[in-house]
Amino acid sequence: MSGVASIHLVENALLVSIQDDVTDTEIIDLQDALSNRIADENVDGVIVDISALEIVDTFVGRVIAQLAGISRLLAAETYVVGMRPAVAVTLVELGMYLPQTRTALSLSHALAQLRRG
Amino acid sequence: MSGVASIHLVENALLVSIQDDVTDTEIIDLQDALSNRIADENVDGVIVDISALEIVDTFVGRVIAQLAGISRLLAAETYVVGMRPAVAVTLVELGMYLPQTRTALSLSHALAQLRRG
Amino acid sequence: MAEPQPDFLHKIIQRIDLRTGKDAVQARQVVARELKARGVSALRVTRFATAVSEIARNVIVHGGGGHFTVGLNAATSYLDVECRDRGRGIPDIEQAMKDGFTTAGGLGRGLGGAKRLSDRFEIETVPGQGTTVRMSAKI
Amino acid sequence: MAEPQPDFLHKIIQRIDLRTGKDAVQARQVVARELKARGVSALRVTRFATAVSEIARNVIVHGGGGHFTVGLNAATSYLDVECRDRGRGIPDIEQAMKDGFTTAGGLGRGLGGAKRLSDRFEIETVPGQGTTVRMSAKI
Ligand SMILES: Nc1ncnc2c1ncn2[C@@H]1O[C@H](COP(=O)(O)OP(=O)(O)O)[C@@H](O)[C@H]1O
Ligand SMILES: Nc1ncnc2c1ncn2[C@@H]1O[C@H](COP(=O)(O)OP(=O)(O)O)[C@@H](O)[C@H]1O
Repeated sequence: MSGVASIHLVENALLVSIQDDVTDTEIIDLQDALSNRIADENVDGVIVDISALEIVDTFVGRVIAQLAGISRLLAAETYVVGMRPAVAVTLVELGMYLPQTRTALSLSHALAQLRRG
Repeated sequence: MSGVASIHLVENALLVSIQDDVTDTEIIDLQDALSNRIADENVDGVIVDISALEIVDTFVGRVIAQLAGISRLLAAETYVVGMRPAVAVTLVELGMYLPQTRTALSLSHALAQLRRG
Repeated sequence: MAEPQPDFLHKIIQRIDLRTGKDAVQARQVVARELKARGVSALRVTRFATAVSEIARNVIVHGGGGHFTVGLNAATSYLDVECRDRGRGIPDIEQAMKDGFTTAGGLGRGLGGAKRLSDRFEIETVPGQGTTVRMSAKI
Repeated sequence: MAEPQPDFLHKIIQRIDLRTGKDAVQARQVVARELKARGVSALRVTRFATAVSEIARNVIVHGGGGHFTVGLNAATSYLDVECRDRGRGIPDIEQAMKDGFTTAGGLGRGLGGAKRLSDRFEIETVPGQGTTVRMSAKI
């Protein structure tokens, strides 16, 4: 998973930063690591930072949806932060509305929303 | 985008007025402009004013749904205001319920709801 | 499908070439104007103008452009609209009429919706040769 | 489907073998770089780079690997991309283009989405022999 995605504990949430060149095999490692840490560290939220992503195609969109699905099953809320405007427009054109996720402008917005509960 | 849609900042929201003769090519420019302004101006809401629209067919309905989808991915809530009663009836007949949007009777109602958060 | 309506487009009001989105807007605006001028209610005007907009857009998007004609059906007091193209036609009409069927990433609610929003609706299509929709609103 | 574009890939900029996910990433990064260098807006760059990513991933996932070529269409100011494989091909193109159709547990939004996100898009496929997608963005 080296360099592809890092997972950090921030307040009561896990911050996952996805790198621009994430691949299929690395995603499986990431899902594995994330699910274990949600369970171990008993967090309320997962914040997926995609500010490094120049594009989100249906493959990466599906990865984000799956991370959100895993988090929800483990009782954590998922926020996506750092989405570029052009990425949002393109995702919608692809028909991917990411209904399982909540979005926030930045990490601090997401943390504030998590604190409010 | 000249004359097709104007975007104005009103309190903490962007007001988008859609003109009756909007076309496909103009829509991409509108999506582009709106997505950038949501991100730049850090607004909580997008208010889509459709009072100029005599009809909403499935093309324009899809445009509204996509604007709402983009806004949500960029962490803003979408309100549709100014929908004519006959348009509402016709949309339902077309099977378009616009689930991604909230509707408000007027701009001031939408702003009040946004203030409440 | 095509029950011939003898008095269809008995008296022609206007023709418009359908090439761009703006033409489709003009077509449905003419229809709305003619219905309003005859005292048709706002809801009925909106319903039929929406139906015409769907079909006119299909001519442009799927049919490669075509022609719109609006006129009166004197005998039966209908406003008649014909939209005609020489595009690729629709191989399976029943499938295409179904809500949700689209070959172009659209919503696929246009054809079925237009039929529900019209008082009369018929479609004639020959694969490879084109599509003609005839639709009417009571006045 | 395949309207031959005479000036397609008139001047070749770069070729990349598509074997792993990293190659697909490199391909779309090259496309983004070339479009940006020509002053194309962030939204248009993102749209086309996303389309290229979808198609390049399909070559790898469904086509068993293949080749990517990017170049200029001097006559018409398009940036052209070709993705080609010698895989199993696509038996029913119309079905495969539909949003939601997948044979591999994917989302099935790649082909239709890539077409919508490109200014030009054509696909040529022979079952058992392979698939070639040619796509372009206005510059
Ligand atoms: N004039 C036409 N010529 C060729 N095909 C057409 C025409 N009108 C409709 N179609 C076909 O019927 C399908 C369904 O049309 P419609 O219900 O209006 O949905 P949409 O336009 O959103 O795809 C279209 O995707 C297209 O394949
Ligand atoms: N290069 C290719 N070679 C063979 N089959 C392909 C190729 N590209 C796409 N396909 C087929 O078309 C289907 C739809 O592709 P797409 O819309 O990109 O969705 P996904 O890749 O998510 O399945 C694939 O599931 C596959 O069956």
